[in-house]
Amino acid sequence: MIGSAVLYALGGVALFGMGLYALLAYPNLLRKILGMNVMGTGAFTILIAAAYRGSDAAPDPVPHALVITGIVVSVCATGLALSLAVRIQAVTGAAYLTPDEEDAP
Amino acid sequence: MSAFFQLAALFLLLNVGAGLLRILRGRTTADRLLAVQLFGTTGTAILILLSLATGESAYQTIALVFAILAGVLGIVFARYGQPSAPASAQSQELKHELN
Amino acid sequence: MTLQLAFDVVLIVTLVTCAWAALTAPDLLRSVVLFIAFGLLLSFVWVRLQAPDVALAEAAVGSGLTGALLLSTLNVMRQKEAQIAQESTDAARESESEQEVAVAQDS
Amino acid sequence: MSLIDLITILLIGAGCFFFLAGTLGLLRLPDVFTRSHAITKADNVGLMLIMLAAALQVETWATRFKLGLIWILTLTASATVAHLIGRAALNAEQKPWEEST
Repeated sequence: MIGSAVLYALGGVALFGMGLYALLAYPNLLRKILGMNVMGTGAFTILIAAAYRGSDAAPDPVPHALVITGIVVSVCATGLALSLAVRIQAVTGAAYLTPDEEDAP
Repeated sequence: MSAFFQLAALFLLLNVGAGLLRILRGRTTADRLLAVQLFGTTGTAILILLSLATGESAYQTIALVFAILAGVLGIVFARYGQPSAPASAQSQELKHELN
Repeated sequence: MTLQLAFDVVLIVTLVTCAWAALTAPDLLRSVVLFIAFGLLLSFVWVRLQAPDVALAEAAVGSGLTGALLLSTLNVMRQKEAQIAQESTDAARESESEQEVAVAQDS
Repeated sequence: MSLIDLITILLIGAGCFFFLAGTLGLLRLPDVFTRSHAITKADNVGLMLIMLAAALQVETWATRFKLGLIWILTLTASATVAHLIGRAALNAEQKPWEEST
């Protein structure tokens, strides 16, 4: 009998893998940022599932504090990444990463 | 009684899943916005039912936040979500290549 | 007990489907809409794992604020993209008309 | 089972029916305007019925006040958003659906 916390932790692992795939596979910067967010969400889900101790016991408070801090930090990081993406598009004219001049064949 | 509340919450969650189908299939942006609106309303109802099932009153506060959020998100969407600039056919093609 | 397990399974399947659709949607605006829906579903996960504090933070900050940021950035980037496309077509038209003038002068 | 529990079950059942009607409308109706009609009306009535059932079950008046506040907020937000979405769809020159004869 698998407990529901284990199911949620497995879902978190799947979310992490999907976010990593999107981060690596798509060239568009906005999509990379979305992938990074989904990756972080997967990690949060694993942490909260680890803190769960059954439906009638109080859960472990330390991972909860970690995750709340993590959510706020990830919003700040997303804002910074988005403003960098807008700047990259303004300078290079493209919303995706282009190779450096000396790297180009 | 608690089992009945759980059953109703499960039913409403299945409704949310059907709304997800509309987001996936929806032809225009406005259709997707309406589906997000459905998520807000149904989510509020699910949280109320879960708070009845477990007797935890903190969930009602989350329902309140959902209700506020649905309105704010809808207004932000209506302001920013429409394709605004006269995008030419060429830039549309470019977009499909890059995404 | 089994009812709760059914709720969990449906929730996880919907969540993972929503995340996959958000990451692979062909249109970026659809991606952002699906990402906001994903955030709302995620706060159900945290309600089920007895973390209402985290669910509150996720609904307000993770879904609402991030969604608004993503939408406004998408708007800015699309306007810039349309501007660049407009400039390139203008430049092409100008060079064409210059060529026509040159051809007219030759003949 | 007391009378209050019976009324609660009836109200929640009716609320679930209205939510089902709203979702079916979202999936089956032909265009944005008819879909927004289904969403804004059916779902808000369903939410109201579930709120009434919850108000029968909770103990304090403060909680009932909070539930009423949630319902009024949802009602205002959905009316506003439906209006904005409909206007944006009209501005994007979507023609309302007409029955083909």
